[in-house]
Amino acid sequence: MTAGERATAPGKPNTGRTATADAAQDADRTGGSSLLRVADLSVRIAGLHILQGVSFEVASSGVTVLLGRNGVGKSTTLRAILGLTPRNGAATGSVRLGGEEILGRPTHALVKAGLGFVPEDRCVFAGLTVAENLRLAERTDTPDYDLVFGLFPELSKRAKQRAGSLSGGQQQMLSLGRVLLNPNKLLLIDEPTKGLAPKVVTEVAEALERAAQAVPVLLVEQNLAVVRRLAGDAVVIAAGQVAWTGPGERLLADPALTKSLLAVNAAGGH
Amino acid sequence: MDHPVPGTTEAPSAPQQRPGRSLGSPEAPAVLATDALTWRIGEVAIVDGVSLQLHPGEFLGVIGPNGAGKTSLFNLISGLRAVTAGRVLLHGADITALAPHRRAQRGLGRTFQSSSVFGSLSVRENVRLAVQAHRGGSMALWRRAATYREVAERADECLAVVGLGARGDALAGTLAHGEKRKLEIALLLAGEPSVLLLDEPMAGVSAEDVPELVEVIRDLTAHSGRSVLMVEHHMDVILELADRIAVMHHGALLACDTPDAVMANATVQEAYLGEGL
Amino acid sequence: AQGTGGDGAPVKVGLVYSQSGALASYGKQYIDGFKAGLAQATNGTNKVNGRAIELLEADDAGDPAKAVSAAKDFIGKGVKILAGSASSGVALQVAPVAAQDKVLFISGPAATDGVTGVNRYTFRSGRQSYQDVLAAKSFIGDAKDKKVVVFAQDSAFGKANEAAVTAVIGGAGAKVSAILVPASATDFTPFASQVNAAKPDLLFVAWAGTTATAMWGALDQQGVLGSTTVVTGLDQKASYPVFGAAGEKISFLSHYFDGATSNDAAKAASAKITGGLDLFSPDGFNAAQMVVRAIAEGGDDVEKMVGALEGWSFDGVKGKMTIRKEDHAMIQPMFQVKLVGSGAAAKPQLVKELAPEEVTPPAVAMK
Amino acid sequence: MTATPLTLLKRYWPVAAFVALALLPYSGITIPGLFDGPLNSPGALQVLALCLVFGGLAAGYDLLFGRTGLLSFGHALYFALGVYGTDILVTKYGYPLPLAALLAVLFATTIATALGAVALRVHGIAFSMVTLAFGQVGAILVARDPGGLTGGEEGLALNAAGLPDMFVGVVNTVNLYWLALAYLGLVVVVLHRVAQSPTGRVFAGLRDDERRVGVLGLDPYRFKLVSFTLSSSLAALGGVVYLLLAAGASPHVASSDLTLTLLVMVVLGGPGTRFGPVLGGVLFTYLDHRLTDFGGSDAVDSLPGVLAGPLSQPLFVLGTIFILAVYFFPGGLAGLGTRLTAVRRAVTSPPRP
Amino acid sequence: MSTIVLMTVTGLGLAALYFLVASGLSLVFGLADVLNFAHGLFLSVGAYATWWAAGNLPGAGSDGWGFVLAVLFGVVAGTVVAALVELVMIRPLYSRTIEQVLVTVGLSLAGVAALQAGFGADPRPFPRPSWTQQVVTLAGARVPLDRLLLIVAALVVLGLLLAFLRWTRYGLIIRAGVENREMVTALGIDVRKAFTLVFAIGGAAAALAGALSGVYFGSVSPTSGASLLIFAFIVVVIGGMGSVLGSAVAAVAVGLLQQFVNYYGTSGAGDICVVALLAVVLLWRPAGLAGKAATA
Ligand SMILES: Nc1ncnc2c1ncn2[C@@H]1O[C@H](COP(=O)(O)OP(=O)(O)OP(=O)(O)O)[C@@H](O)[C@H]1O
Ligand SMILES: Nc1ncnc2c1ncn2[C@@H]1O[C@H](COP(=O)(O)OP(=O)(O)OP(=O)(O)O)[C@@H](O)[C@H]1O
Ligand SMILES: [Mg+2]
Ligand SMILES: [Mg+2]
Repeated sequence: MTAGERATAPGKPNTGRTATADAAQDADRTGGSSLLRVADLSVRIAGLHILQGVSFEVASSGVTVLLGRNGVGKSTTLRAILGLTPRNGAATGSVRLGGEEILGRPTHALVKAGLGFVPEDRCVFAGLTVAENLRLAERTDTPDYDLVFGLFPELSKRAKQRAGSLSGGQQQMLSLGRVLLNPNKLLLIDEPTKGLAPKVVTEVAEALERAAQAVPVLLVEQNLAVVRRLAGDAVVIAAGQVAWTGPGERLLADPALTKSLLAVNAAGGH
Repeated sequence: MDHPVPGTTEAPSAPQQRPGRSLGSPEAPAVLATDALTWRIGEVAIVDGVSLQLHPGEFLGVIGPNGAGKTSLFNLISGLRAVTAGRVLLHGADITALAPHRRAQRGLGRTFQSSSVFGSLSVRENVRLAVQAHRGGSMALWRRAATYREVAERADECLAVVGLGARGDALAGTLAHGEKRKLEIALLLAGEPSVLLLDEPMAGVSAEDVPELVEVIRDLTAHSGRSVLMVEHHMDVILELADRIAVMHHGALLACDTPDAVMANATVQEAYLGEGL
Repeated sequence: AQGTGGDGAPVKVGLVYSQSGALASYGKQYIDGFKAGLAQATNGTNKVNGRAIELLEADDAGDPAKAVSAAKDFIGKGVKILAGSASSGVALQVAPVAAQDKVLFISGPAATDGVTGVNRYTFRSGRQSYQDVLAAKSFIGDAKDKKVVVFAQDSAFGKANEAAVTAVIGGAGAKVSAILVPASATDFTPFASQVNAAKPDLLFVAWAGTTATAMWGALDQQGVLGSTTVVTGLDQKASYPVFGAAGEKISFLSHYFDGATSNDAAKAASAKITGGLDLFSPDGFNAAQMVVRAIAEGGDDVEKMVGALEGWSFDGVKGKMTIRKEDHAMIQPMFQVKLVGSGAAAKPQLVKELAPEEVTPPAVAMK
Repeated sequence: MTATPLTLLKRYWPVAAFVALALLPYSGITIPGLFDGPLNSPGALQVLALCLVFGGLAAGYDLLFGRTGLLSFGHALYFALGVYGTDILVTKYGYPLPLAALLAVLFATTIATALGAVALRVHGIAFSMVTLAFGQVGAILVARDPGGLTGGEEGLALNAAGLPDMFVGVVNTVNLYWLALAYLGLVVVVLHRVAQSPTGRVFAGLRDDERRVGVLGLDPYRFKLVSFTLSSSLAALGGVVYLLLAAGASPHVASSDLTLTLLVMVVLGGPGTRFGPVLGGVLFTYLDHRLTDFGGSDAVDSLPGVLAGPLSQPLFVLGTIFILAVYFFPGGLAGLGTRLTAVRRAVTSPPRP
Repeated sequence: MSTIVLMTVTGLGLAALYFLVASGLSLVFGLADVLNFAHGLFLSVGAYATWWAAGNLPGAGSDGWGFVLAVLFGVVAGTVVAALVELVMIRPLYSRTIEQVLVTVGLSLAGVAALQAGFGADPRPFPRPSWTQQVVTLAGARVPLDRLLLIVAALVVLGLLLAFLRWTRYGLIIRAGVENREMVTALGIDVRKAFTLVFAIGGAAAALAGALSGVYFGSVSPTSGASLLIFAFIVVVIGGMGSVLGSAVAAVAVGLLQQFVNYYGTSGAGDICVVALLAVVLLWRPAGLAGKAATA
């Protein structure tokens, strides 16, 4: 099934913009200033065709939100961009960062080149202390501890605590803090509010908002409230393909559309 | 609604065999009960003093944010993890110390959040293995498995129920995601369990297939008075199927009540559904 | 064509010995000795009664199973004489195979007493453990009421030595006890301490393998070597340095070392073997002499070969060799030796030659 | 389906191959280079028989490794129990061979059940290590020659007086060959039937996902123990045949090296496949025997020392072949067939869109 | 009393030797998940290189600084070989753990055979400073100095490894990599370098163990690595794979147990007791004493 068919698939709303594999068309919308272009990205894992030709762009400022139901492949998209497709899988297509093809380059090189990544399940190193976790993430001689500790004072208070014993919210802060230490061209952040108490969700959202003023962000987020607060552009993935792209507000303003695309109640979080 | 589930609009017409909410009463004997069930890793309580009752024929939905401990709760009930404290009771008997297969023999069946089928066996072999497991797990080494007629027939029945009849010869590892989920349900069916634990059966199932799968699950439970504990993030599916809803948060049970009451519960609103912002 | 079939058809001799594996250097000494012996016994013609001797060689890599396969292969190819086997395991397992098919088997350096008298088709061209022990006994003079400790590997080799010591020295009135050490032991201090605790008059050490240096080091460090007479067998040249400083405190018995004798055979062998003779060169040399004798007298008839070898005496590299008729033991001289110099400079020096009669093992019944 | 010759061949080729192997001693073919005598000469038959025995052993080990997913480093122990058990009963106690073999295999099976019951309580690499440790104890005991039973490092030659005449003497090597072939055939048939039996299905399930098997209501432990015991008794039976071929027992058969060798054979052939392990076992054993000749050959000796040295060491060549096999035939020799088919298809038919 | 002191000190010497072999094995297993059967080969390489250097390298010898230089050469050789093995043989099989283990099995077979071809099967006398063969009297026990040398070396290596893991950036990377390799990459770190480094460190530790085992045994032979490897495996598993401190504790337990049982029990019961200890520990704590963690 091609992207074209997908857009007119029965049962799909025709209210929003339909997806298209033609990246250039999208470039107009974002004023031509796209930082990252994903074109026809396909991922197969263990024989499953998980992404089937995904194309979208990330603007060079603000937050671009990647939306979709559980298991459609949002995390897989972020991971494929970063070259983290598992060994029993393969990614094809094109990913360009500032015009340069980056698909297939080793992850560490991409991160060094300025792609900061906050993974879905936080992945703090449980056996290391908070300070050690941060130290490990340093990529420059002048890591911006002021910014990180300013955003998350908790982290400086708990510098000697083992990361494994932090609460989920604190771990999330640490995970964010690790990328914010370094200058980045683009942040890839996967569900930063997952499993967090509402109060912490608010804090994280605020932190993201501030971070996004300096660095563009590609964000995967299920919590529509957070999306509402942050989103510039939105990209919706369904059944392995891009089902909708457009300004986030437009998507959220239309509950029927939201519900049909995301199968989550627009009122709620998850 | 993107994938209208048949019967959404007529929720009260839930099958009669399912006494439903009326059985939520405390005096009815529970088929499955947990008593202050706790699982700790280090100092962290992943499951924290959960006490639940599942009544005969009841469909209990479990919701909660990611990482709330739902899957962990299932792991404790099905015996894949050893509890730190508390008890699990099945049909009134304490099964806390039993091995997973013993619990399964007593009628406890489960699916996994991430599809778990035997990838190197064919679809049919998968189900036959499950049927055979249910039929007492004979240790015969010599007789060809294929000669067990009833096993084969029962396996084909199960496959037909979930609509995989035509895929019997495919290697399970090569199935599409939704098909794997169906196969898992067929595996579950084969065991003829009296209590089902379903961990996000809809995850990864394409929208078009959701109604079909909902029907399969409804069939599973409707005929036999089976009781079900199901984790699901699709609220509409939960609301469609569940008699009661349990809400988990940070390992603890936040609420356990009728769908309406749960949806109206302020704490639940805040912790799970709620507007943090 | 039996017996006198001197029609010029070559005689095949199968040599199964270690070309690779742990005993490769023994194998090399053996084959060099064999070829030198063959040249000497046939006056360089490589022919007996006008028939050429065709050598078939196979590597057993120290593995009896490989040796048996090679032996069967050779027997299948019409070989009537098998020789070789540096390892006792190989000798013990090839011997019955040879007997089953009634071919002559001349075992090589394998020291196990078990080969002696194992069957009427099996001979040996080297010494056996019992002769080592008899040589060791020569160091203590009157054994009466002496306390003798055997320090040996907890293995068939070690146990055979223990049994021989008990029979030979214990039989002469000494009190014999044994400290058996696992061959895999890494640290020998506990065992050296046990020796000290036992306070022996004579310590007989039977050790083979890669850990010898550590074992000697431990005995020396715990003061054993200074406090009692310690006897052991001298191994091949390459092992002289392993004793380190301990070497000069040990009394050695020797099967053979380069320079122990200077008879005709030894001279012939020295001339042929580059690098000089070593521990098992005489065994190969003897084997060749025996092969030539067997063919000369027996032709293709194995029974005649056996008859020709039984009771035969000849001049080998070590001196006068006699094949005892009853059990095919090889009666031969042994040597008392000391090492002078230590480390790489260590050299054996002959102390005394023990006449064959002094070190004659008791006869066993032929099985 | 009509039985064309081709489909018949496809279905019955193992039977045909078996018959061909059984008739082999009646032919006097020589294969220059491979065997330096006719195939029915005792030397060639002996090597072929050893190949067949190890083919069977590797297949039996694969029941554990490739089909149940258990990596044991102590399999040699059960093989050794078969070898030494039979040898001791025949040689030291004068039992008739069939009875000795039966008792030895039963004993090995009992020990396997007991030790398996302990080792299977742990999983993954810990299981491998516990089996390694048990195997090591076996090797230590054999080397230590308890009660003079095992002969220690010298091994224990088999007393031919206790054997039926048909297994004595070089002319009867052909009987040993048939015995080895029968053993291999037995192992293959047993494994084939087991693979198709309900229990075999559970083994495959265990290999894929043990936890899932438990949740289905089957006790993984029990089934793993069955696999372990069955595989071990096949090894013990192989030990009996090996004993007759080698005409004696030597401590090498109890060493962890032997288990590693079996692992190498299985991986070389293709774990979990029907004939891969057999192929691996046959090939490895053949090379192991022939390489000793190769090492001493003039061709090798004439090479410069740097090459000639290592090449004259069979284990060097085998180790190297094995490493290359891991890189270049990840599925083993058995996987090679399907890969070649894929290549052929890709070459002959146009690529699909 | 003097016997107990002697057994304790020599038992600790044995433990030190086991630890030196096991530490590298454990590190490699912890980070790379590779049960390295070729570790014994690294050990032999270190031993043979030291032996060679003492005889052939200008300035090196069997005593004083010459010996230190020879050992240094051995350690460098072991390090280089280990790093090469990682680069050439292990890295192409990245994340195919079973295959990696199989390759090391093949390497251990081929490597020993190659050493045998190069240096012969017979043990070669090892150059060692004469003072290592002296004894010092401690509470009436004649304690050989080489055991003290081993103990000191093991303590130094333990200290260095712990300090390296705890205080250096690469140590941090390795500890983190043991937990979650992929996430380390996602922080912009080339974890493959850390792999090579870990192999190199493992090789260095093994080579040092090889050189010191040469001093201990007084000779080197191609198979000496393999015979120590089995006990090192047992130590690693008892200690908990990946834990350096766990290996140290396990090595002490194994060394002392073996020594005392060998003295007081029947001959050779020590080995069997060690195996029993392994079985008991694993049944009681399947992950070993320390579980999987790179420090403690
Ligand atoms: N390593 C893997 N092996 C097999 N299947 C995988 C693997 N990783 C992901 N998948 C499958 O790919 C699909 C997409 O997964 P992905 O994690 O990208 O979804 P997602 O959109 O991020 O979902 P969620 O909202 O739950 O985070 C899922 O069906 C998942 O099961
Ligand atoms: N073996 C384990 N070790 C450490 N932490 C664990 C382990 N298993 C689960 N956890 C943690 O326990 C928490 C609960 O996990 P669980 O899988 O039960 O959540 P869940 O409610 O099923 O979430 P989801 O909706 O995402 O499936 C998570 O924070 C998880 O990281
Ligand atoms: Mg995701
Ligand atoms: Mg879950």
